[in-house]
Amino acid sequence: MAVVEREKLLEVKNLKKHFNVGKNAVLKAVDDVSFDIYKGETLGLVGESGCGKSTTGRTIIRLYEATAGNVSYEGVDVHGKKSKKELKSFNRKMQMIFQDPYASLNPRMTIKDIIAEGIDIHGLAKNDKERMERVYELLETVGLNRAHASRYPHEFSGGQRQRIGIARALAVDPDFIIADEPISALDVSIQAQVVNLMMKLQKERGLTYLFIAHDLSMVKHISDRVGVMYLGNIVELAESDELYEEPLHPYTQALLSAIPVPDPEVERSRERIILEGDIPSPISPPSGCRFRTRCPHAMDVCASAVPKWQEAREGHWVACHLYDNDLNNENKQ
Amino acid sequence: SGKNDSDGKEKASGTTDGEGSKEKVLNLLETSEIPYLDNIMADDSVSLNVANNVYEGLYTLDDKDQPVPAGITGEPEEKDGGKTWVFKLRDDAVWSNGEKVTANDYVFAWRKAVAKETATQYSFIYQVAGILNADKILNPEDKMYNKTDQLGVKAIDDHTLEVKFSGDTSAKPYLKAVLSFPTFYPQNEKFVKEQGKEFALEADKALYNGPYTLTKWEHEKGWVMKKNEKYWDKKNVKVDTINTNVVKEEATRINLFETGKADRTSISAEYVDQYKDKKDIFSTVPESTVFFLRMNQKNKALANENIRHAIDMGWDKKQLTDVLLNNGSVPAFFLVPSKFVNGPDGADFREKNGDLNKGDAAKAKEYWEKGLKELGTKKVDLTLLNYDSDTAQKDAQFIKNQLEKNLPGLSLKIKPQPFKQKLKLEEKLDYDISYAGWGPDYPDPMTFVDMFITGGSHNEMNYSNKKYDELIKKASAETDLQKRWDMMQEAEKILIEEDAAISPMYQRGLAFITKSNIKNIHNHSFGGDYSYKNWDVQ
Amino acid sequence: MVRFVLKRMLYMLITLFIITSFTFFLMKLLPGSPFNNEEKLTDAQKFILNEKYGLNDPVPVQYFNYMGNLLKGDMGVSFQYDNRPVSTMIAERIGPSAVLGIEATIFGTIIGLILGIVAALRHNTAADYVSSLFAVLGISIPSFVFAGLLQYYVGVKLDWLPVALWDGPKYHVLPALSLSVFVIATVARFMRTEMLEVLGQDYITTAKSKGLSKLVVIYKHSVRNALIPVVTILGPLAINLITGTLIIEKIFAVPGLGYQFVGSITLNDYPVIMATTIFYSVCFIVVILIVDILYGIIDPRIRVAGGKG
Amino acid sequence: MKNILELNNVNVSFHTFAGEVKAVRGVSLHLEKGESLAIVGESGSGKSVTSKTIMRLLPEKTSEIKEGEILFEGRDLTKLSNREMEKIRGSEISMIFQDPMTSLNPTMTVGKQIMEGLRKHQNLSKNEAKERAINLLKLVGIPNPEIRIGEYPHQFSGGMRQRVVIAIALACNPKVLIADEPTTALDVTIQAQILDLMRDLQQKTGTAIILITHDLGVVANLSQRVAVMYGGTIVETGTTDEVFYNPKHPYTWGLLSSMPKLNTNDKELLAIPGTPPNLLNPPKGCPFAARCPYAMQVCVDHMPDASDVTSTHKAACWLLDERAPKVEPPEAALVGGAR
Amino acid sequence: MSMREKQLNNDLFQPAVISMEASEKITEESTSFWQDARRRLFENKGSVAGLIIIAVILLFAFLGPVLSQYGFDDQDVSRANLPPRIPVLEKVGFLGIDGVDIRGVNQYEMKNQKDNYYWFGTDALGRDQFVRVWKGTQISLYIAFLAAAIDMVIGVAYGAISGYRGGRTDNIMQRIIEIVIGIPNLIVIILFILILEPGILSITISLVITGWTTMARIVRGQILKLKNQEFVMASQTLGANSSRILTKHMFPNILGSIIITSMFTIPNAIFFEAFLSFIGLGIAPPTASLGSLVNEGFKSLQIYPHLVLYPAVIISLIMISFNLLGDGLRDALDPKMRK
Ligand SMILES: Nc1ncnc2c1ncn2[C@@H]1O[C@H](COP(=O)(O)OP(=O)(O)OP(=O)(O)O)[C@@H](O)[C@H]1O
Ligand SMILES: Nc1ncnc2c1ncn2[C@@H]1O[C@H](COP(=O)(O)OP(=O)(O)OP(=O)(O)O)[C@@H](O)[C@H]1O
Ligand SMILES: [Mg+2]
Ligand SMILES: [Mg+2]
Repeated sequence: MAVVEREKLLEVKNLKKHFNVGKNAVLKAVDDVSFDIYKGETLGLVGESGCGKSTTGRTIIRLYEATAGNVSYEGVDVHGKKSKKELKSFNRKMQMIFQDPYASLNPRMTIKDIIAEGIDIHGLAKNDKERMERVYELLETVGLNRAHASRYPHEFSGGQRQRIGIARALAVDPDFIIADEPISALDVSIQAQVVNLMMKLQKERGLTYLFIAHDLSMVKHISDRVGVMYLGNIVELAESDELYEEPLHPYTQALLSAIPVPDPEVERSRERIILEGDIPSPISPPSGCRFRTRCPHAMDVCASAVPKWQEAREGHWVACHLYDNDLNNENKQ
Repeated sequence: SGKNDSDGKEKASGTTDGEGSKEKVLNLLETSEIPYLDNIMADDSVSLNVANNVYEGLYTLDDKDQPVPAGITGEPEEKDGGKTWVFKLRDDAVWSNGEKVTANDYVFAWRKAVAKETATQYSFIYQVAGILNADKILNPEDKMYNKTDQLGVKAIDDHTLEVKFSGDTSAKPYLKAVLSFPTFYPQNEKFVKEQGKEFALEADKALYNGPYTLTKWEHEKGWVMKKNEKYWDKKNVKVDTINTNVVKEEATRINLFETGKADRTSISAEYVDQYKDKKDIFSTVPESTVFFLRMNQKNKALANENIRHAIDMGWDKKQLTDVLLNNGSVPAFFLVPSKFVNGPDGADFREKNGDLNKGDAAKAKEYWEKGLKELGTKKVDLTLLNYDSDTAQKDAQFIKNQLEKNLPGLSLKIKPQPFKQKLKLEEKLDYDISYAGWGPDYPDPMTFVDMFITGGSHNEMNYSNKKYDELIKKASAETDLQKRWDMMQEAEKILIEEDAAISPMYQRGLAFITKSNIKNIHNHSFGGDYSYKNWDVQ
Repeated sequence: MVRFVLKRMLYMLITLFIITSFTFFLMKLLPGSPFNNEEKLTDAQKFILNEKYGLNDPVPVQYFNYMGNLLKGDMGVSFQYDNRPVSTMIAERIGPSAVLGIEATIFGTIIGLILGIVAALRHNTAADYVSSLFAVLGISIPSFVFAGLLQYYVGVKLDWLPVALWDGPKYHVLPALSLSVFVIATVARFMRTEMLEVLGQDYITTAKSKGLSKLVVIYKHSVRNALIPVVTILGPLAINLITGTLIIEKIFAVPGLGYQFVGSITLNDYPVIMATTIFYSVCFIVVILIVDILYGIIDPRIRVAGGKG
Repeated sequence: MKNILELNNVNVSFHTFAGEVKAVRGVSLHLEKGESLAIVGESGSGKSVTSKTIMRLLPEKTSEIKEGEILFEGRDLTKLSNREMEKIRGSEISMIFQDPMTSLNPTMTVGKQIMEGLRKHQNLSKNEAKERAINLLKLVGIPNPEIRIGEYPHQFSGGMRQRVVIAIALACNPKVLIADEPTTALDVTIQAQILDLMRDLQQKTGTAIILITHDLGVVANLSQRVAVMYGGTIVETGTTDEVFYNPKHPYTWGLLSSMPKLNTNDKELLAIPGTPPNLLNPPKGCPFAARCPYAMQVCVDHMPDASDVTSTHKAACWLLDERAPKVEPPEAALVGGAR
Repeated sequence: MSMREKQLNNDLFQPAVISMEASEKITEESTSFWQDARRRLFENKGSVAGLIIIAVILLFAFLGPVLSQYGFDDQDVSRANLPPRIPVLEKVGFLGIDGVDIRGVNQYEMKNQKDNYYWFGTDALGRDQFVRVWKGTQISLYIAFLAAAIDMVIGVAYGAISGYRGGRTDNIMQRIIEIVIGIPNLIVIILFILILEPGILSITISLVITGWTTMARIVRGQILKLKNQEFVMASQTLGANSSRILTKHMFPNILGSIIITSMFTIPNAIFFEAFLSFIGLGIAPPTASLGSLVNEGFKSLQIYPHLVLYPAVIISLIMISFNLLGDGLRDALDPKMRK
């Protein structure tokens, strides 16, 4: 793949986020994660429920303090000390769409107030009229109509709510949006609406997305590059086509093989990699490679050494002993 | 034994025909637990009443409140011109453990009463009685402080007790009555020392020598007294068992009476209407307690005599007693209550002095306007410091309303305070008018009139009248009883009629409902309230 | 679990220490001396009395003396009731208060739960309204009125039960009943809300889908889960009842702690005030601990989060 | 009679403050012994209500079965008393609920929750029930069932909880199993395990399954027949192949088109524009008319009847009327390489 | 083909554009959350009933004393303890307001008051109970409102800070609450009343000083719950500061609980004041509150039941209506209840 030197927008380095849960128990929700996001691209992040996707997103946007590591946005450390003003401008540049369309809208606020919140906070409208104009405009942008403005969240369908969330994020004209499973709670036809909308906005406004989901087919559809997470780690990161065509990590392979295809014939004849066992607890993850307890290719070394995060092919990063240059040299050739 | 006692409680009151013998049972109520079973410590009506019935001293009061010999065989022999009295103790008086009551028991008890470690509030009664050196022993400033062996009391032998007084006993017509006070009762030295700190904390931790013994005492709940089988005069004790329960709520007491669980209870105005027509059970008893309004002369308006007169006259005392109190209380135009003590001439104190400063609203207004003029003002704002009880509140409201109506320009604010706080405010003279009361410590007008001498510990109203002070001082030392009596009467006149230093409110009466089969009830006007010895159940 | 409890104990001791100290100094601010009665005492008498009880010392010295004695387990003697040790006084009084409190709590809780459950199950029907009305009345009628009416009608007029006094089980009925009214009302209201919440949960549908009968679904699945918030309010409520309630004890002449405490405050009986406060606080803190442990028993999720030790 | 369960013209309404919500309107379905039927459709189209109606688990006071019959082995479930219904629930027909996190009682051990149904319906002793529960847990693939049986739901992961829910549903070998979005909350690898498990069970015990899901992939994987619901009605039903390869209803087309295809690289997905009908005031005609690109005047006022495409394939659309213009399904709705 | 279909006109089978908005009602003019809440409140029967009762009681509380010819402190012991007597209604015997006391004596005749009417009777000082009851109502309501208001300020602020700050602050603040609960409030109250001169204000303040803990704990719990809600996070990502989050997001969502909690504060306040009169620390006479009237009248329950009856009934009415109103308010604040 031709490497065009693209401009890095966001750089995540060795990010860790641990939660203290109960006595002396630490839940390592995100444990040493590094990746970059380039301007104008969509980076997909997949992985099963509870593997730390949302935590990663929330730590990036400063909702959580990072336990270790750093995140820099346009070269500026996100977690560093900031004046109120800097914080505000940062908040305008980076926005988030939340996972749960039901929980992410205040049930006691009307839609117009929800959408206008960013406008109010940043003083983007001079007067009430201008404010409402902006709200209507945003509503129309996300495919709702102005009649909806004075309704309450519960009066909307999930897809509509998710669009309200998008409108809210767009209200401050951000450059970068973290979309945390914006479609998981929706049914297929509505998922399509939302994804279309996001892609349209990206085209029009040059937005950059971190798109978190566990639905692999949808992620492939929207993302330029995709990262796969497992139990707090990123295990594989590549261009989406590359990843889907040639997954390297056994977990990615298993994931891809398990995606049900909406085609009865294909389904009938399909071979799946069934993973044995359950996801271990992030409070006491397995030693070495965290996936080894379920991995069909587990080796002795997997229990003792943490696999290195390395570029197995150009632009295709993976953390797995199978591709460890030092261990199996022939793989390199 | 506990079992019998609780059986006794279940029994209906009155007489029950047991096998052959009749048991007479009384069921009484009290409003509080016994704070002290130790007669020396007793300083409240419940303790004093119990002490009066389970212990016995030199004298006891009969049902005319006259002191009669009890622990002694007759009147004492007077020596030293009345400064020394020698008592012969009866030799059939025994403690409930069988030991005899000896003169030494008195000496021990009396010394204990004035000892610093004991610190009983009633130690002052030894000063009232004028026992030799009592005042010095009790004075922390004196050299003799706490030297209890210097007290003027001595055991000549087991049955002879010698008591020395500091002054002439003939100036103290009330002396024998004072000696009937529980603070003067004997205590068995050996037993007391044996029990140590535990003494008198439980029914079985005390020795009794009175007509009754305390057989069961459940704190805060009640107690049982049984006829003392070792009592020298037990043939005159009629009631066998007296059960007393502690019930603080009046409605409950009445409900207990109604259901036959109690034989007698006091009732307040609200209930008097309900019972006053039932002659066989309803009764009222006048007490020797007088209530009055203190007027603090530190207040500019109250320093004015006319204003004080006006306030005293400006309200209808009769309505207060008849409608509000409604319990046998009588309007007071005096300080020394009626039917309290008779003078040397045999006449009641009130007979001569009568009602003082009695007037009507019109006269009050006259005084008031005169006073206002003198003060050069049209308006007087005063507060009335009050008890926090419901009845006192009602009384205060009544007085407020009357005074404000009859004395134009007066505004009276009622300020009820918790008891301790009220006392403190009075002590600090931080009030205008306060609702106060006084009951006698001993059967003599002096217990009332010496309250208001200049600087007296009870004169918490900045009142001072030289003539008054003079009269009291002279009366205290006067051995001519008639003169003494006249001086006290004059003093009272000065206090009320001339100076209107206080505004007497009423002499308290108590209303009772009592089962009709209970006889010979008598309220003592001081000391323990009752001598159950005389009571009978038919 | 053990570590959790131990740690809580430590916290408790600190809390207790602060409460004790606070109360000590507050109490010293109460007006008047313990000995001042209508009988005015002379200065000499006051001095002697204060000397006897160590009240002539400066307050900080008194404080250290008190705390020192407390550590030795000596809570002093009452000023009001001769030299009676305060610890025995409390030990004697707590019996009736506790018995009544426990009876009232148990009875009130049972009836309250039933009312609450019925109201929730029959949501928006007559049964619901009747039970809610009862609950509101329970909160809105002063307990002394209720107690007085019970005493008069059941005790005097009908003569079914003893009017007052404390002499055996049948003497408990009326006071316990009067005390329980508030419990019933509170529990019923909370239970109703919680039950409505729980009945809307998915696992109730799951339980129904197993074919369990309505009754089983209610008592096995709903009640227990609705109980947590009820337990929270019930803890302090029970403590209030168990440590004695002035009004009911007064009306029914029950020799309990509530009246004694109020009395000790109005009479400035310092040692009794202190001892009762300490006793009350200990009860309170222990109950909070018990409630926390109960949470764990009722809800295993909390058990894990609370104490992994 | 081959049909173990048959719904005829079932109408269900909710009485709310706002008025009557006509959630299910004239649904007819049938389920044969041992077959598996998938119900798909938009959120809010009445799938869950239909399944709860069969179980008679709708809220008693606010819901009402207005019309229709539900025949289970010939007995009309709508006419049974609560008592009789309790006997059927859990033993003859059982149900798996959507959300494994909330459908287990957090304060009861997993074992007890499984045993409850067993003890009620099969009169097992405690020990027998426990043994059976352990077996069930083993069956649904939970390791160390002897220990896990005494644990509480929060000690299980989402996937395991869902398996527990399945174990509960299977406990009494029901004749019909209704699974309402059993895998929505799970990740694909676990979803795959559970689908395998269900298929296994079906083959072993001959249980008939009604599977409700959004995921057409899951449908393709597990079910023999499909019913497509929209706006409270069934708009199309047929065998899985028929519906996937020869869909007849524009809504089905929409559904199939909006799936992203792994093997194509279209930049825009084909979403169905607009919002579903308001069931408070459902349209007189075809509920999909307002969003249908092929709508005709007739669709507005007249509800289309279900017309047979084949003996097993029905669709309710005026386009199937001979008078209607012939319309081909859009390219994107064509699944796989079929046709 | 069915009859119905045959009757359909061929014209109907022409493609048509169907407006998407057809099924959507265009909503009313834009309203704010608070306007909506108010409207919902007035639509709720219970809360309207509650409001009306409160309004009537308030009206009487302020008009009652004016209506009567007597002042609340006009004493005349010659007319003491008269039972109630109301013109016209006195003819209706069973109502018991004919001036005849419970012993069957017409006290008005007895006491030469034949021409007078005391609607609620008179008390021991001959004061008109009607006026006193309504005056007392004023005071009780004032105490209730004041207590609720202060509780809302202190309790809510404390709970909100504790919950929102979390961590150590929370830990310390919670310990302080434990201590406050541990210190006997009677001591605190007595001290307060002594420091501040007895009166309504000192009663209220001392009451609240010790009584805010429940509110604080409830609010804290709610805030903790809300803090991690996604809508709060969303607001944070938009750059909202704490005060905005607290006022705009948290407050409207916890208002319901606050109201329900104050439904307990209000009776507590009223009864606490009554309890204070019970131990003699209540309001200074001749002023009376409902609580002190009940307390006083209670003693003569057996002879003069009217003295306790009326104030007790009014207290109960106030409580019931506050509860109705509270429930209504809670519902009104929940937009989901919207019609
Ligand atoms: N505030 C928190 N405190 C403690 N643990 C948390 C917290 N937030 C998340 N976790 C834990 O961190 C882990 C990762 O959670 P996260 O929400 O990031 O997962 P996810 O990949 O987004 O999952 P999903 O697909 O379900 O959204 C989980 O085990 C979760 O329980
Ligand atoms: N208890 C209820 N009261 C009122 N309306 C209800 C109730 N339950 C469901 N509905 C309504 O009935 C309709 C169908 O709901 P249902 O739950 O069956 O949808 P669904 O197809 O299962 O959707 P999803 O895929 O989101 O689960 C919806 O419009 C819903 O709002
Ligand atoms: Mg997430
Ligand atoms: Mg559903």
